[in-house]
Amino acid sequence: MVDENVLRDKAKEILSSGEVRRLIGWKRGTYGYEAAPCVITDASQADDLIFDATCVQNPASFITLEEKLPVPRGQQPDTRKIAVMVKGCDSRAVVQHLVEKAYIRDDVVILGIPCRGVIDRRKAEKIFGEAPQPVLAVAEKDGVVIRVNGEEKKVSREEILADKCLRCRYPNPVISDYPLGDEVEKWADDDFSDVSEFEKESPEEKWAFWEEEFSKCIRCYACRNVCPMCYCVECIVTKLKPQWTRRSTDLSENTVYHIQRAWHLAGRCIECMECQRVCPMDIPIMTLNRKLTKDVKELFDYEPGVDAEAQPLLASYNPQDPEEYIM
Amino acid sequence: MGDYKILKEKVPDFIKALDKFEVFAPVKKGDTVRFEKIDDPSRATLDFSNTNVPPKELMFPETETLFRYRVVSTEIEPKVPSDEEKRVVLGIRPCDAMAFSIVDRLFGWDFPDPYYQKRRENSILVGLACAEPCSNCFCTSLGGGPANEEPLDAILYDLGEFYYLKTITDKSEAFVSSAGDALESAGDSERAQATELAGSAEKKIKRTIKTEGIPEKLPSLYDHEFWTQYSNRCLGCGICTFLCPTCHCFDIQDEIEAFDGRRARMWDTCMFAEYTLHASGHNPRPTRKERTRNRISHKYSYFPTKFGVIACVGCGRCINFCPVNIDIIDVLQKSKEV
Amino acid sequence: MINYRPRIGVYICHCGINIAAVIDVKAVVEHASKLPGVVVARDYSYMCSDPGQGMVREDIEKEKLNRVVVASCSPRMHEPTFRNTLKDAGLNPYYLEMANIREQCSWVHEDPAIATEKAKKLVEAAVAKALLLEALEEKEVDVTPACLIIGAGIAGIQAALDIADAGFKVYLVEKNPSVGGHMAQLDKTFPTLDCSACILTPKMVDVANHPNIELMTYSQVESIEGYVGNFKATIRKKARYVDFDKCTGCGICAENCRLAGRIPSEFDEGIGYRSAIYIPFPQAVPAKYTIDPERCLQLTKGKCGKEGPACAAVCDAKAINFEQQDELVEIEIGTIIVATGYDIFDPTRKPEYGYAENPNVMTGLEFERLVSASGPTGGKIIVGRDRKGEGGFEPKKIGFIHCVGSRDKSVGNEYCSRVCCMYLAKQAHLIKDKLPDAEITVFYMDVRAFGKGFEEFYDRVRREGIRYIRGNPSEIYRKGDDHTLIIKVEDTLTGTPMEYEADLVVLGVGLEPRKDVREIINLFKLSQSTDGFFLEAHPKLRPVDTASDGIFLAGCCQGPKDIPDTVAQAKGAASSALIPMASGKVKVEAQISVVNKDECRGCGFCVEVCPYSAIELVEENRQGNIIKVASVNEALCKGCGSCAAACLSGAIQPKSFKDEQILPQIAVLGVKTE
Amino acid sequence: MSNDFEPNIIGFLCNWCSYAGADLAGTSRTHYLPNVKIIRVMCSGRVNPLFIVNALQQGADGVLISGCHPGDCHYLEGNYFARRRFVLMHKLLEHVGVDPRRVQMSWVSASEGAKFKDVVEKIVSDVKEAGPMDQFRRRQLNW
Repeated sequence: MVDENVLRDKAKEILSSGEVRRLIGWKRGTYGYEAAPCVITDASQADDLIFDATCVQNPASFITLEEKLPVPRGQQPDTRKIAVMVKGCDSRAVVQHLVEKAYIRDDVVILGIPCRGVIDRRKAEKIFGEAPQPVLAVAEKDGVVIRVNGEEKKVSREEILADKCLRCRYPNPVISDYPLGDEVEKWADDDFSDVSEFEKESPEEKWAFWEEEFSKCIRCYACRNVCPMCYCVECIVTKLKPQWTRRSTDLSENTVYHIQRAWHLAGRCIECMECQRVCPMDIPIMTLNRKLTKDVKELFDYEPGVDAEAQPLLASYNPQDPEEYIM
Repeated sequence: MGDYKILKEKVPDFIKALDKFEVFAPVKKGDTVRFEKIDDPSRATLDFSNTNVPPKELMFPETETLFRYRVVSTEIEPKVPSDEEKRVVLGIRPCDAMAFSIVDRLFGWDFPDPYYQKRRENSILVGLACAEPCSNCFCTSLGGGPANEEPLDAILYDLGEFYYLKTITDKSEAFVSSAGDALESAGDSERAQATELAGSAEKKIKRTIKTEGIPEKLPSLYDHEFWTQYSNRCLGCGICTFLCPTCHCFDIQDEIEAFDGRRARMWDTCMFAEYTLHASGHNPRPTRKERTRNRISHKYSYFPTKFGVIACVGCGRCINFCPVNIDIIDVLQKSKEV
Repeated sequence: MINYRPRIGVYICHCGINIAAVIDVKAVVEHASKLPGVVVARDYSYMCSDPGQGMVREDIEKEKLNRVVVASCSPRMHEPTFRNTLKDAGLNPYYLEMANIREQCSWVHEDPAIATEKAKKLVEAAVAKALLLEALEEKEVDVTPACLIIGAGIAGIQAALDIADAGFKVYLVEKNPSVGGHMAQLDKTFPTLDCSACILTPKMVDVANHPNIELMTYSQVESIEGYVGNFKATIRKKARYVDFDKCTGCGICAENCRLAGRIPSEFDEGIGYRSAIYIPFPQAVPAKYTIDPERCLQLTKGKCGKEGPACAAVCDAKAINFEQQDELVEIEIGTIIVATGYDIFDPTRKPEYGYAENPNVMTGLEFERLVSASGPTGGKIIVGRDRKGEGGFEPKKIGFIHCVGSRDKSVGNEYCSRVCCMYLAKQAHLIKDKLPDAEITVFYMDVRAFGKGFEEFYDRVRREGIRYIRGNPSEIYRKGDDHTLIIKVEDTLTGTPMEYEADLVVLGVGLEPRKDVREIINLFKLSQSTDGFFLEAHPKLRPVDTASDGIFLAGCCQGPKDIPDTVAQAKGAASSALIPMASGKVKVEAQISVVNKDECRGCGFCVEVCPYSAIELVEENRQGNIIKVASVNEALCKGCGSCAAACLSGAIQPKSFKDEQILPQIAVLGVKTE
Repeated sequence: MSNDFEPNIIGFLCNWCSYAGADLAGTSRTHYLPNVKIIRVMCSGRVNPLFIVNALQQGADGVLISGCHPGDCHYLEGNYFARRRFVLMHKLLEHVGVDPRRVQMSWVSASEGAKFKDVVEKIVSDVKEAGPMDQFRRRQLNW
């Protein structure tokens, strides 16, 4: 685990050096089971930074969310680096950004945080109810110590950690300039059994499931916006010429939106699960992403976000690629 | 007005009895609750904290057809709701109900919006008083409360075995008379229990914001840097606005299917970059900072300046659902401090 | 671009009765006239005819049309025709869209009602796309005035001479040590019986001496890049281990080679023998020796006898150089002619003919070497000699078998090889000439004597007493211990099974695509037709062109043909290749990809996908911020559109096939006709 | 499914092989079912897999993509990219509950007019069995 003082000191050092224009990390939220992501620009703000099991958000998302404002005539753009604190899963987003040339390696300073898992707000609420005060939580080897509404409790990891953590294969950042804290041991694995189970269902059953889920969608695009991989200048979903998806919300457009979103993450999704976490309608968005993740791994032996030198999956091919379904 | 009670097991019968109306009520799907048209009374639930999507969607749907047309002709076929479509909306939380009084002002303003207004007129609103407010509820800071009645036609109180139904307006008579056997009469005792429930619920509301001075202060913070500490982590998604019972912005688009077309309007949000994007490519609100500022300022300054009322009812949805903890109470509090 | 309202003219072609017999053309016109943007809809018997095109031109002028839809045959057929029509009328040729209601409708559907409905939909889709077509600019690039010809058989030689005579540089690349190809192996040519060598060798000498021809024998094309007018090729000149300039061709080296007379000669089809240092045949051009690196003892084992290589010792010119390395040469050319020829069918694939076991069963090409005056027997018909040239016998009964490896589904060759009937007739005649007493029987399926003078020749051969039996032998086997062979056959004219004795059987082996055809395909990105030969751009109207601009075909690589046809095609390919070189300019693809810089996020997926390396990321100043966006090299882009499918934001789009042009087609076709 | 259901299928064919193969079927007067309507693209690599989704949404009951055989692409390698994309999109649609028979891909060369007919017959019969595409079709939904 990372010592928050070490983290803050490093942040102060980096911010004081003038080398970076902003640092992305987490700070305590105003209530509940989730921390707040934060972007700080000055060493004086570094004491707000935290890291514990409430730091569920992926800070890498905020690298690409930064707008590039027009530079007034006679001025130079601020090309200083961005510093970003990343957990293992978050770090894969940075790697994939590099693969896709979203920025170059020199543009980022990566503070790597070994992580034993973060908690799932929905699971926690089921156990402890609402938390009007910000919750403190520390993931340990044998469980999560959580302080809710003035009481400290320990629960098993399975009960409270996010699903992504329960199958985490990269507890330590895969890329880092400053590893903060000692590496933690990998304790989980991913057998995609959830996907395999769903695959067994008939087309009718699958569609019945998605029909209900997609009809809930309000098209707030939180899943798209939070995704570290969704950073097109103009998303085809909101494009008008041509209009791939209508803005109107109905089963047809919602379904197509979700297929488009999942498709655009084929071979790119780094499984931070932010899309599913942010969904206000509880749509199991990751079910689609994970299907593709599984297939990409099985069919093409490809895993995004682990090798910054890799070729993008769908911008490459192998003459021996599988030919199934092709007449 | 009248006092009635409905045994909980009789709620389905009660809904069934309302066959002259289209009945809308909250329906649970997994952990999400949303108003739906009730064809099968057993699907309706009155056991929920609040709906994920506020009932504004019943008057102002996510997507609605304004009119239809043929591409090759100049005639249009308007799709204004007819007078015949009488509705009962069951289980509206008082905060969401209060939102209608706010949004009514906008849709009845310079151009009365027939689509919204017709649905409002055709609807009987039956509230459901809160017994267990959520931890981010702050309705009391905005003049509301767990049993606020404006503009409900009737209100239900969950009194354990049964619901106490208090009718408020003449409009509610129509539906009480059709409810028939499912309703039993109630009296002072139930009324007293209801008052107690409302009082106890009100005490449970912990979050507050003193709104005095905010409408005046916000414009002075137009260029203030304090917005960026929120906007920097804003995702620019539509959760806060789509789920807000008072947000009412819409986009209008033409949708064409071969040679048939419709003009439709759908929810839009000032949090999207496209919202203010000009055809020229210029965007007067180029970053999330301007958009975050606009959302808060519109609710707490521009709207009250124009319509005399803050466009927020304290339902807490934008706080609960914001994935990055942009907490409107926190923002307003900070705005007072800076 | 001026944005004016679309005014579309729709023209439905009857194509005589090809379309009109099935499709209710009037109904389609009626339907089209009601579609959005359509101002005129007409039909005509032959839209591609002068009056048909004239109708379009007139409407463009009178009706101020700015888009044209022609519903007729495949756009692969007449798109260029109608583009020119538009151009003539002053309209940008890319304002044309075609609906394929012939090949993909009237010719494939019988029911008039169904075909008419489908035609309506196809016209609707074309109109939907036409509404969104854009004017495109046709650009030109300079052409490098040089041609690369691969293969120096008669096709390559003829094409090279024609182009060189026209005054353009030719690089003639031949894989073997000598030019000449298969024709050099032949004895006499049918039906005129000219001596093959006599007519070929002067041309071989000409290509070697022509000032405009750079002959690169024993060389292979390593790689090709670029596009019509501006190809770059890398040629590997294989090491001959003999200094090309020093070698005088005296041949003393070969005489002294320790392996002299021990290596089967490729040129003599294995019935003659050569040394490890060799020229393929005496009249080889260039007459320069080559060391076979797979056979030479010095090269394979590192030593040659006790005294070292004899060849080097005896060479006065000191031309032998065992240290020689392959040399890579880069050349720039404007056009390419592929004339890589053919392989003969390998008769071991038909084991029933006993070719592998019996030395007196031979291929037609082996027989050519046997009967040739320059061959290993000096033209004497003696079969079964050993390596030293001893033994053997003069055959008395000779059988010729037609269609070995041709017209034969069992070996995967359905096609007719076109030359076997006549070369077997010629060979029968040659035997009759040399061994008048020999009994000659020809077993045939059909005799195809279709060329100039062929039937007359066939007739003459038959009158010479050569017996033709209609039947395909089922088996050929040796009877007893001597060399007598039994040919089992059913005479299909009489239906009687028969057995013939023979002491020499000549198999009329067919022509096949070369075994290294895949390498050539990969190199030049050619397509194959079903028979495996290279696919021409059009079987009738573009028989020497390939799908790739600037690359042409000549000779048997495109399909079996005889010498006159090969020469004719070579001349055709030469003149086609001369067109861009003579005009000095060539139009580049107008339908290329274009980047919307404002939408590009610079991820470079398109760069990775582009097969022509036509896209690169370049710096762009976006309101003061320096970012990287994709940029398309217009001369390199071919408009395949793979980039567009890889691009997540749709920022890169192929002109005329943009998303916004395809989606409306989908929309129209998606709506079912009620 | 009732037998009188006539599926509406959109085919995306590459100009050089499959479209030419379809033309050859025509030139050879090979009769086949009229259900497949063809949109010509220059290369199967041009086919954005989202075209498939769009077609299913806009009323197609099935979608056919056809290109040159591997190794024969006129543009060298477009069909390899198409193949990769197609397989994944196929799997994704299957996961959403779209009958996998609706979406098919084939290699048809310019000389395979007969194969084109076979491909058409196969997808038409498959889609007939799968029935009308009514899952997320646009027009079916209430306007």
